[in-house]
Amino acid sequence: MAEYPDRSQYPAHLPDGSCDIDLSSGKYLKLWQGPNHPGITGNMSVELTVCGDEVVEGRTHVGYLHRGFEKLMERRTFIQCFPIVCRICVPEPDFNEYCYAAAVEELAGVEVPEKANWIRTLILEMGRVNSYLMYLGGQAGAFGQGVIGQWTTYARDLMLDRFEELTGARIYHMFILPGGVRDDLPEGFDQRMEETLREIESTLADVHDTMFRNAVFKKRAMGLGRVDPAWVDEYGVTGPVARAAGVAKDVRSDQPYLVYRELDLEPVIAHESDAYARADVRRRDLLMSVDLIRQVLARMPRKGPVMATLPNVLHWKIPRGETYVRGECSRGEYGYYLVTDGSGYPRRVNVRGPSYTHAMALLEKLIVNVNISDVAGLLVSLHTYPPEIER
Amino acid sequence: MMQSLYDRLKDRFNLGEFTGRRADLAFVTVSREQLRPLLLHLRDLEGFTHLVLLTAVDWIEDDTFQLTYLLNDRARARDIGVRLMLPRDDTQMDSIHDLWPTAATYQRELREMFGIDFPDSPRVNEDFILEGWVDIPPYRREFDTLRFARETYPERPGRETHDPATYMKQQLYPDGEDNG
Amino acid sequence: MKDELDKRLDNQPDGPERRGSLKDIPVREELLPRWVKGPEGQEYVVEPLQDYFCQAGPTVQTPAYTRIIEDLFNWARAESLWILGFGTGCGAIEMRPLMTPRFDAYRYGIQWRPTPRQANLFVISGYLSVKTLKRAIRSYEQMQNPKYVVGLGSCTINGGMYWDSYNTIKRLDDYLPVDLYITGCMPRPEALLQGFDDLKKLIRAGKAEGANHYAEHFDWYKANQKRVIKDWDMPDYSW
Amino acid sequence: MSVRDVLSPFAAWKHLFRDPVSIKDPFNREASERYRGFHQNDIEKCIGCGTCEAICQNGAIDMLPVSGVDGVQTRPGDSGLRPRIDYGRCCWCALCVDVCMTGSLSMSNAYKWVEADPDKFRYIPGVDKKHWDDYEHGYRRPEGHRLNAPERIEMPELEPGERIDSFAEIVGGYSVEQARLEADRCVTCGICVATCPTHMPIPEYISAVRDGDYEAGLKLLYDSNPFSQICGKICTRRCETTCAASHEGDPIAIRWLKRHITEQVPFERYRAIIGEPAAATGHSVAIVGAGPAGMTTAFDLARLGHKVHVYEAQSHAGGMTRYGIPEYRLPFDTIQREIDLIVSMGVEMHYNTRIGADISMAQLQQDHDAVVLSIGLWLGRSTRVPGSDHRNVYKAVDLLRRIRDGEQLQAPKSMVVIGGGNVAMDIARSMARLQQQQHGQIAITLTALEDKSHFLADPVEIKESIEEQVTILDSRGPQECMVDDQDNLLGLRTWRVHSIFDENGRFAPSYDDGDEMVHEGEWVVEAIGQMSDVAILGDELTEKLDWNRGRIQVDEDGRTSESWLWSAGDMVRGPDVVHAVADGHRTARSIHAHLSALDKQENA
Repeated sequence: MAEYPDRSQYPAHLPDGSCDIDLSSGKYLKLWQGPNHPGITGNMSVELTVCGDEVVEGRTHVGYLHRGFEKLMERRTFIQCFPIVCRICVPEPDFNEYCYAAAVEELAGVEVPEKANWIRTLILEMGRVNSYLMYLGGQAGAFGQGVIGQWTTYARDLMLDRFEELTGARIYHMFILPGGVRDDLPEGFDQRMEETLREIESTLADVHDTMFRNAVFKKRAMGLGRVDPAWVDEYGVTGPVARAAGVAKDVRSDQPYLVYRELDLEPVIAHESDAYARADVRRRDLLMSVDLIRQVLARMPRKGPVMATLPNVLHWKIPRGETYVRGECSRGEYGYYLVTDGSGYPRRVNVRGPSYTHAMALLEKLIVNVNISDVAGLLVSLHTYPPEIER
Repeated sequence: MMQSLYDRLKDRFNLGEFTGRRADLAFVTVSREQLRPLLLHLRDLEGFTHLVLLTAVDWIEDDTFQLTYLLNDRARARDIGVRLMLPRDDTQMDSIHDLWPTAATYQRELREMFGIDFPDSPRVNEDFILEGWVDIPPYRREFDTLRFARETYPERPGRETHDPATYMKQQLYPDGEDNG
Repeated sequence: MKDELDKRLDNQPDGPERRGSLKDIPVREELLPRWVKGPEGQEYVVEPLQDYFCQAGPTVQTPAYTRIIEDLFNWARAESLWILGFGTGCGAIEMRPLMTPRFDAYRYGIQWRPTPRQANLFVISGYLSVKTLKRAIRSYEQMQNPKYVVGLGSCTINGGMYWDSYNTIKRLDDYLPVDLYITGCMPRPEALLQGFDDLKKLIRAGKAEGANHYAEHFDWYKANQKRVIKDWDMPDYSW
Repeated sequence: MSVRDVLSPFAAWKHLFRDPVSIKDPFNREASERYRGFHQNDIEKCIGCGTCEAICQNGAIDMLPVSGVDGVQTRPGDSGLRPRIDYGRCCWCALCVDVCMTGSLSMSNAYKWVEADPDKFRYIPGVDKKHWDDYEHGYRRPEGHRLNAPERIEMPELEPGERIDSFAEIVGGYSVEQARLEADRCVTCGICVATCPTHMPIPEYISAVRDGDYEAGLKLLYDSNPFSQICGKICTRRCETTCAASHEGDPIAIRWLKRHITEQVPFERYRAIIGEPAAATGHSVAIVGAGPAGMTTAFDLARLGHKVHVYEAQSHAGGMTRYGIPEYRLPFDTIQREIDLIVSMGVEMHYNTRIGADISMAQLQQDHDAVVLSIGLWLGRSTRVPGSDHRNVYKAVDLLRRIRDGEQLQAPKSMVVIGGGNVAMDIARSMARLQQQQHGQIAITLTALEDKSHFLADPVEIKESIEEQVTILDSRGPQECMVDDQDNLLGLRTWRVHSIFDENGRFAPSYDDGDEMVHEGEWVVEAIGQMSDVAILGDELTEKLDWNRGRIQVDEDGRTSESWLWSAGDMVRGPDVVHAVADGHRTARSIHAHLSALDKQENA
């Protein structure tokens, strides 16, 4: 048996702080995780350089889902952009619709009816529930627990049924458009929603027992991918990742939009800042969303219009201006930077998705010294979604 | 709130146009030399610790790129967008990855999609989103995505359409007159 | 579909380069030949393009000698659609409900596999960016015969809502042999099940001949693929 | 970590005996009621305006001709095109449904479509039959959800109380802001263009209003209609009846937007915008009658460089617009500016020149290369009921002319008007003003054969007449103008109308003599139609010309059987300004072709 060098000595650090990785030395191996890999959320890849079974360097590669939304929007009228924005994020498309609509409304000076704001809040919270449910299944799956995903996908599907009856679509709802929302709640919606919420709560109780109180999960997730609170600002960390690091960063309470000012909510935080804490923050946040949905349905006005009167959308021109509108999605701060130039088309739209910072700079920092088998778990624990990065 | 901030800043920095957007959001233009000091000042003394985004707008008719650095001050719930006008023929800009490490990603994207260079920014010349791209940077205004798509990716043939008014003219009064 | 494709093959203009000013794209560093030192100190040359890939092209799979046996094969193939777990686009999100109890595709003999070697059905779940197209081609070519491709969503048919995007292909059948299309944006799980059911019928009838078509018209497909993948830095056939 | 963490996951076992949650038959699961599935189109309701195509951000919709399918045909108000949708493009956003102008387009909740041939995913909803055509559920545009404002911007007008005692113009005209809002409602489909007799580029000039580019708008107007100022006020606006917006809301106020353009451009600029006429050709054309048809012909021919002489029996040009339409609808100065503009193109006017009396047709034929006869309809028709020859039974056209000529009519205390057209409204409302001025009260009864929904008059006219205290009685057939033994007119006796036409569609009114009414009136005014005074032509010419039921027979370009004589306007087409304008263009084109042919002959 040959003598293998002690891998803890590798890689050596160069004076500028980068690693000295000499592939031809035979000590390192390049390993591509993705783009087709079950442990990858969405379609991206991580180029791992490993030494033994430990990662010494990771590089995120994105662009597999790049469709050039920001360019396409520059040649679509303001109303024509509305169906396309939701495609930027599949698990939680409504934030695109809301942020885009809010930015357009602000620059065009459109006043949204009160009731539309409540319905928008309802939809965003429903979307958050969906996104978290999908995350929980993925997070458990990444650590080898198949059953959680079976449960949460079922629970999410019930919520999709509510989406379908409210918005007329399962995934891309295209319901929040500039000026308001398309339609009112259907007959008997509250009751069916309550049944769905109960089902989700019961699923979550099971998830709590089998996942969060599971020795395997705890063993693998605790201590994995610890985010230093100081990195929150340096790396533009937002959402549950920041909240799990003890920073109570939540746009819903920091800069309340829509009707959040009128709802009771308290940012969910944790301090351990590892994969487990992040999962737990999301679980508790999910429960809060369930509560918020109940609050919205209990308090929202039942009468009144849901759509403002728009100018003829076929030749709708918006005066020159620029703005930024943000919201708190399940992964963190989602925002639209919209620039108009007085024409009928946006001059520039820039979508700021939370994964942009999480999956790139932050992941590349966290991934060093992680075991190969935990890479998927770490990646999922940042809850990234690649189309937000490349759009 | 934003106006008072501007009043404080304008004594220290040579600021350009100030645009108050909302009570909690304003944009201000700054020169290239003053960008770094201004960002530092905002970050360290005014509490704008969170770099929300860094992106560019192509004002091709003015021959400039506008770089927008959007900063957020969570404690006071306010945002400021710092605008910087960059001539289109001199698309080099100083990197700020040492202020916010995450800026390197944004700069890489700007390099690829707008062709704005940030020397010294880590891995700025690596492919980011595109792969094997051979045309001009696609987010530049002069890049025509529809034309490129038509030339590069064949569409399914067999589509034709008619303009209602023209079609009605053909059918009802082809000589420009009708006799009804 | 076959006839239609054949017709288009005849009308193909010569020369893969339609845009004049292509820069020369260097081969990626990791694909260049290099010296590698083994753990025991011995040194040897690795030429990735030569060493890691097979040089032969795909071959047409001929049917079994007798009709009965071929029918039996087709029945077996139809009843075990193993899908490659490669979500190429947004449509992949509707796979999850299919994999889980609510829609439960497993009861119809459909399941998902993590690697191309174990899969015989490639679902192109929506638009393909050029970057993904490259991976999709490689994944497809690594799949074992008989294999099938289903185009999911309108963007595989004629570009869908990305019809004017500079980074997505518009018609999938130019690059991969598609056996079946399911329209929708995105198609619901029920529509996918319907599609899989229709595919089964096609397979049973012996009409899902996409892979053979790919083998027969390999050059045409390659020319199309190379026309959009400007930095072709892989072997022509990734088997 | 504790023992609990090892045992707790076993809680999952409690699901062992739970009923499965799988959907038993996923192949036949119906989508929700609002689901946005495959398209449906009510092709009889659809007008092929192409707004769905315009809004589709995927370029998924083509407009294709389907004429002949299920009675769809290209006709005014329907392009005969229907949308074909490419499901290789569609993203099911339903913007097309939201914007659909007629509400014909909707979506069923069908969602399954699998096909081996990718070219099959294109279809024309409603024409290419699909199994979901009759689906009951699916996405319909929610009530009140509109992407363009359905209501017209109200035109500022004088209130009835303010306008009743004067002939001041009622309509105030849009402000720039109002006009822009109204122009904004237009979807630029262009369906209206085919309906407009003179095919004005309506979407283009409405776009000019939207963009505030009034000079470009004015150029578009005058290239197709030299009576744009006048039409901007009193056009019968048939375009608005076929406006796509009229199907689910008010039609665009096309007439008022035209008016707005003419008001926004200073009159001094008109001439420069319209441009100089072409170089003189040496040809000369005579036009008899300075009405819209004659003056349009004159304008066109003068711009082409021909010398035009217009002979007019009255002291002013304008024809019926000058002498038949009351001032509160069309002020004199508007007409005068329009005429001045046409004259400035080099048209020579000969006023107070009556054919037959002052100059003969033979003389005109001799002096000019071509002659246009556009003498309009100036003789009022009579009901010929007993007593209608009484001196206090008037023709509406005669009265209107006298009022517009400045005569101080002594209005009767009460009067009856017979007729339900615009002329009847005009005389009723004019006399109402005189009554108000002279007696301080109004007593006018208007009777018509038609029921209210079939009145020929513009609904706005009817509404405003009622506001001005005219009593309107519909379905009344005049039987007698009642005269007492001192030969004073007492009023009109009418019967209720059963039906107006017989089963062959011929005019043959039948009455219910049990329902008789007597309408008191010192005067009775007949406003039931006009005819042309063709006696001026002289016997010789009358003999030579071909006639068709009392009208001069013309070919489709307005040329009579005499090669030098054209006829245009109301006398050929019936009473309508914008038709007369269209006719003028047509005649001018025909004459120009004739003159060009003459030139060619000479050169050859």
